[in-house]
Amino acid sequence: MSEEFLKCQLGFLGNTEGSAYLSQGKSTVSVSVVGPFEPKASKCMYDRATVDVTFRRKTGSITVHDKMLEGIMQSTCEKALVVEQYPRTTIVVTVQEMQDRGNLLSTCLNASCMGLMNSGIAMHHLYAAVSCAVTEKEEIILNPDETQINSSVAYLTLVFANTETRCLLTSHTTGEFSQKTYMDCMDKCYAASKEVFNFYQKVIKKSSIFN
Amino acid sequence: MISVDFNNVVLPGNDVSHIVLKGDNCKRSEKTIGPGLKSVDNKIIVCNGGVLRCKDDKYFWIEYFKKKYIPAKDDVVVGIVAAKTSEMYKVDIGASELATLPYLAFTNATKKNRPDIKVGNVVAAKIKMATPFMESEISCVEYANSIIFGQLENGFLINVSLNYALRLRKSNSKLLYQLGQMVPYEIVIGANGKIWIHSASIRTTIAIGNAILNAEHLEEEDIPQLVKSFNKSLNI
Amino acid sequence: MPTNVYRVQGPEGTVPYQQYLIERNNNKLEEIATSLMKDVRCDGRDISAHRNLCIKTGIVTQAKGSAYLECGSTKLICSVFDPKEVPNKVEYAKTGELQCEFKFATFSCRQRRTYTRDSEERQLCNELRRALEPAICRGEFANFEIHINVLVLENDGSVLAAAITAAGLALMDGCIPMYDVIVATSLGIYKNKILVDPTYDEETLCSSTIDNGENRGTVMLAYMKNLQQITEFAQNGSMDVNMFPEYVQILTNHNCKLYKLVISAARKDVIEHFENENE
Amino acid sequence: MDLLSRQGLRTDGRRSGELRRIRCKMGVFNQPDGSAYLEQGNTKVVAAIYGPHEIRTNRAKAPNDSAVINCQYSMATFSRSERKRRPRDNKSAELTLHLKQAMATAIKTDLYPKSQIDIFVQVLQSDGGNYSVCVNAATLALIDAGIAMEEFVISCTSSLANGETPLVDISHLEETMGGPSLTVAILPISGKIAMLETSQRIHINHLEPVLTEAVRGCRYIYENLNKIIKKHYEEIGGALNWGTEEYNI
Amino acid sequence: MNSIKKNIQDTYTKEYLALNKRNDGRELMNFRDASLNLNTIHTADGSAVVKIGNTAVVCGIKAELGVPKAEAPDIGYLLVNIELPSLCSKKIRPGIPCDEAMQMTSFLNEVCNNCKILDLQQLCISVDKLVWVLSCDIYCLNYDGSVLDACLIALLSALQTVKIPEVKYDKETEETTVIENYIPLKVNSLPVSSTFGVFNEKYILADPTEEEEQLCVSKLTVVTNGSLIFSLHKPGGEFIKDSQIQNCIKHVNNRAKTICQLIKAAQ
Amino acid sequence: MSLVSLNEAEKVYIIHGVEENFRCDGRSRQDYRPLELEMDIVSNANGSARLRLANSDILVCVKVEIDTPLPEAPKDGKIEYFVDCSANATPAFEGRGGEHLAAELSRFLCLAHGPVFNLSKLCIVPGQSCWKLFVDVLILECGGNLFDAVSLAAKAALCNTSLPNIVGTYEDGQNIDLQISDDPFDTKPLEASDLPVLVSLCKIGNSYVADPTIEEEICGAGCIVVSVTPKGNVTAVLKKGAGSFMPDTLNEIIMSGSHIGILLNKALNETLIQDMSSNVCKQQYGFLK
Repeated sequence: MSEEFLKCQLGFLGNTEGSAYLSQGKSTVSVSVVGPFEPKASKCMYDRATVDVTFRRKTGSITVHDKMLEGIMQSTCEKALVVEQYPRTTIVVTVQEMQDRGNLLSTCLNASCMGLMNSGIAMHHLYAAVSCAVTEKEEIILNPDETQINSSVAYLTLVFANTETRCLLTSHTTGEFSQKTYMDCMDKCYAASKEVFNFYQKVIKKSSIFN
Repeated sequence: MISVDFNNVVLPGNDVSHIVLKGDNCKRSEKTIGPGLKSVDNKIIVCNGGVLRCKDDKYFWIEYFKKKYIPAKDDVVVGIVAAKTSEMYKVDIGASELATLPYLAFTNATKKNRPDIKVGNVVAAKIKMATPFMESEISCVEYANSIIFGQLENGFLINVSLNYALRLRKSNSKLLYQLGQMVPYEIVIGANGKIWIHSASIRTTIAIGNAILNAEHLEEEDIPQLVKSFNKSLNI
Repeated sequence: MPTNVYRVQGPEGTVPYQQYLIERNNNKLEEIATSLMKDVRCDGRDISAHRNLCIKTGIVTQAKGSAYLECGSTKLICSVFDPKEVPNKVEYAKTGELQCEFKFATFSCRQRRTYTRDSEERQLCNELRRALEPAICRGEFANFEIHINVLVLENDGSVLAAAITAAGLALMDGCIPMYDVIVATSLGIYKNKILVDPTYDEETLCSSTIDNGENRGTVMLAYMKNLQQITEFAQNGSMDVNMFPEYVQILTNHNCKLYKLVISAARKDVIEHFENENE
Repeated sequence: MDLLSRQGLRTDGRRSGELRRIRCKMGVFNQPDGSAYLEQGNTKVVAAIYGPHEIRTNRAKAPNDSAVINCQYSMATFSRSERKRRPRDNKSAELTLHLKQAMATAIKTDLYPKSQIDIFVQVLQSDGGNYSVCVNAATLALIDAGIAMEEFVISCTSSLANGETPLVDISHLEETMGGPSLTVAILPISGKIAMLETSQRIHINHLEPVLTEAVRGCRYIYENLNKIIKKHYEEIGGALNWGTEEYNI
Repeated sequence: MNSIKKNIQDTYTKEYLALNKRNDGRELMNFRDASLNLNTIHTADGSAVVKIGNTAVVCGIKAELGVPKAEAPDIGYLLVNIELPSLCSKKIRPGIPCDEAMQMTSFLNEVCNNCKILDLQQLCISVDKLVWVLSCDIYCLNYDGSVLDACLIALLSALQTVKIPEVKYDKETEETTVIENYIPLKVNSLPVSSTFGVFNEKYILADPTEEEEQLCVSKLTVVTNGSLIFSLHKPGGEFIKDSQIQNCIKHVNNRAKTICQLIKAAQ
Repeated sequence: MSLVSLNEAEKVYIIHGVEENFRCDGRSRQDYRPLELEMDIVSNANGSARLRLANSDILVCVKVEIDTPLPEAPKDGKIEYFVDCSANATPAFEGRGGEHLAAELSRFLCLAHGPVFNLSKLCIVPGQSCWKLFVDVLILECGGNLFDAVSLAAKAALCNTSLPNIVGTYEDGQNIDLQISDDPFDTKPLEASDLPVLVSLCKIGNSYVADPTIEEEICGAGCIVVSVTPKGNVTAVLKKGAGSFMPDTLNEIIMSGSHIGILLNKALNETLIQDMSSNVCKQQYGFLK
């Protein structure tokens, strides 16, 4: 996870509470978070906030596969936010795909985490998504590009929280792999997720000098 | 991981109880933890990414970039009247719900001579009661040495982030003082990031507003330079 | 406007392979027509015999009341949900509403059906609602609505009659207050021959447009035996008007026979309910 | 095939400055509060007005000191030579919006606070200039419904034939084959423009003649409609009128 | 997790989970038994009904002829769609399919493509001109938890019952003739999916019912054929440790063996 | 449909009126309100008719296109019914309001005309090309009893329809090109005189009423719509509303429905013949009358 691999800009959208523009390798995603506001009567829960994540493709047409990715993002964000602190409100996170050159899911998850951090909404923990490809010869490549993904036997995306002990938050896999390779991928991705957390720290440091 | 210490960047999920409590000699109850920190079964966890601050070892909080105002008691806020009901105004103070301002919550207001404030007017008020479970209640009753509350006629309203509004309210900020020397103006800075400015002519009001907005990301030393350019633009 | 694709779509213009076997299909129909002339039906039953019914209630545990009904090889399942508030409703309605949903599974007919409702399903849904409305005490749940959903798994003729009977059973299983048990049967009329409970092929024969003056078409009647009230009557195809009293008479007799069958199934259901109650 | 022959005649025999024949009847239906039928050449339109009645659609956003104007423009599926799949599509949604803007300039909405006025227009046969005929029909229907209006809203179309002579009140053929076409809706007495739209690019110094031609057309239509309405009111006003005559000029 | 759900969860753990049991008497980690019957629908080319406990699912397959994709001219189509009609549970509104149905459809299509349960070459009649389009529609009749497992079993057993006629396609005259001898499809591998409900950090329940599913924070779905894992899908929610994952995978392997025997026996 | 609301007293008044066979507008139980029919209103259509039944106003227009027949019925042409409830009738029809009624009307017209209308008349070259008829119904004003008005207008329009002659067909391999005669008067009329007409009978109290107005429909228990051909055959029966019927009242209603239907058909045929013969210098009134 070399340095120039992740590039991010926070707070670039004026009228949203939080926004992040993250590019991971060649895929870029922009996220906007509109903070706790008055919900529709039907969706409002009396003791917590409802979190609503929508995922938009460039072309705007929503296929069945995008609904799956949206479901994964929704449950990952919902777990990270302290929803009890904002009762009877709605938090809307909109993830917009700007360019998809592979690893789209991990880019979206990392961007949504940074957007939530920028929005100033209380969070239990941060989460970092890392994806890896497994080739025929059982080697594990981190952050593969498109050619490596297509030629790989399996392609995994794992998400970890920044708690001390290692605990898996989200796992989405395609292709076939054995249990052993799954455990090796977990170790590798957990190590890589530490670097993502460092990247988060650097970005927050840069943006918090002025306040 | 960068060491977790005061005036240092911390991330949500970091455990800062060992720094805050600093050994067990002082009791846990004295310490008050402010916004950005949460105490979960006797551990203090950070829940917003920002800089850990502490003030004479009793108050701990995290300074983080925030735009959405969460109502807190005894804050001075500037709001726009959104609706009128039979016995109260509904005021939009930028929080998740409209705040309620009863007719009688004005200085020496009685049932007879009610204040006539129309929908869309700007109001300065103090938050009387704020809980996450109910919409907050504000009041314009002035007490001892408070600023004048109530309706703010004509003037100009701008929105800034909450952190910048906090910095401007601190008395030692030179910007407002130097602008005041150039041209006389009135200003009310709400804790909810809404600033009301009023001066003799509309041109100067807008100039002051733009000056404040531009100064958000400037260092302290090049503020005089900004004020000079503001003065030059006003004279022609 | 983003085009929203809710399902995995295949290529346009897919053609069922049965289309290339049309001549085989046509001479099968002629065969049935000739055998009908000799009062022999393709599945061997007499022209005035109803296909045997297999009824099972309480299939869908998530719903308040449900029923699965097999009439010959027509299979359908119906579930009823308890009265709920009507979303965004303004004025107060004295009688409760019935929200019906009638759907053919895509694989249920010879020709593959679409996911969205087409005009035939909308028509059957209206007829189902009109058949059930007089039978349910709608005054009991004023300003509320009941959802009745019917899903047809296999369509082999007289689908609407089977759906109405199944819906009646599901309502009873769901303890919804009703004036009387509702039952329905349908007739196919082909060249002045009256076929009770026609199969899918017989229905296509009856609704073919050969205008040589003979009666042909289908008649469906939903009946409440104790109150002797016809709650739904739908007829299609050209028939002489004086034959109607005879058709109505045959239909009411068959409904009474079917009534006994449905009552025994419902009674068995209640007894079973009390047995595992005091277990 | 050029739209204007050498002797200055158009394909349907009119001169460049002549308008199509106007025939109309007010009070065509008796269930709506006001209704009108208007024919300009072969474009036939029926308009109906319901209101001012209490607001039914989206009660929350209604301003509490003026009336809400709610319009719907729809074309019959058989109105054009080749059949139209759906009576209302995106194009008719756009024309509904334009119709609403044009009529809102003339109706005195502040006289009917907290109420809604429905204007429904149905094109029975379309031979070009549909929008203009709809605006004129809506004006007639509003007058029939007795709703307070500052003045008429009259609309007319005009376009440019082979580069220099402006044609007024164009037909469907001239709309599709001819040059850029311009639709204008004006308040004839005060001369204010309620709505102006051009179908494609038009050169700046062509704009002036085409616009004045269209405004002249509007004034011409205004005089005709004025005469018809006066006659209509004499008839309706007079107790003796039981028979129905045809009002054509 | 709002407070009502929290209290119910606490009482549930106190009464049942502490004594390592569940409210329908099952152990924490054992699955409900599955029942299966084939070829129930004659109008479909292949059909199967599967019941896991109370959850009932019916799968019907219709074979049609279509034009192949330009970029893959020699393979046919296998389109799997899961329908959650408003018949099967009270929380589903009639109208456009709910998000859960779309997510399950997408997951099942991924699994079918991952482990190539069907060799799509055998669906090709003439390259770039005519291929078979198998549209498999799975209707859930009773939604009582782990619907996805039932759908996969129904799909596999229905695919085994499909018989498609032989079709000749003449390139020049573009004539298609259908010959009446029906040949069954060959299914390569039998993946089995099993769903776990992650209750809280401590407890994971196998094959949760609808009631338990509402109390669980998130679901973990593992698809395997006994040895290789085809998909390990956990969409967010509660943390799980490595030991819990290994424990789940162990149970999933012997669940897969039992289900494979069931499908082979029913053929 | 329209915003007519009645209180209990008015309903009782109407029911008693029907008992004494003297309705509130003076008609007896079997009488129809005045009908007015006008043909050939729309110029660019192959056949059109406008019908006014008291204050209902229906405009039907038939357009014809060339289409390829369905694979399973190569020798039959196609016919498609489309009903558009324009918002002119009532504000309730605005946007998608009138869609439910329109779908029911078009579906029932299709069912009623199906058994009697022989589609093979529309076939040009079996298996290759055939005529497709679009019957578009536009409801401009609805004053109750829409089913009768729409069916009468549709039958009149279909009788008025004329199909252009096909001069020659050239077959080269797969595609066919048809040479249609461009002389607008070289057409042959569509033979549609044996189409059925709908008669709706509304059950009020324990007797029934033909041609119900909106008020009578509201206070009626249920409505039976019978589709009757000129010869008296019944091609479709539909029950509307939430009421239920005794078997013998049902038979009685269908019997009298077919009698009324025969009379209605005879009256329609007379006007059609009278209209055909006198179309030499017909003055077109349209809405201007």
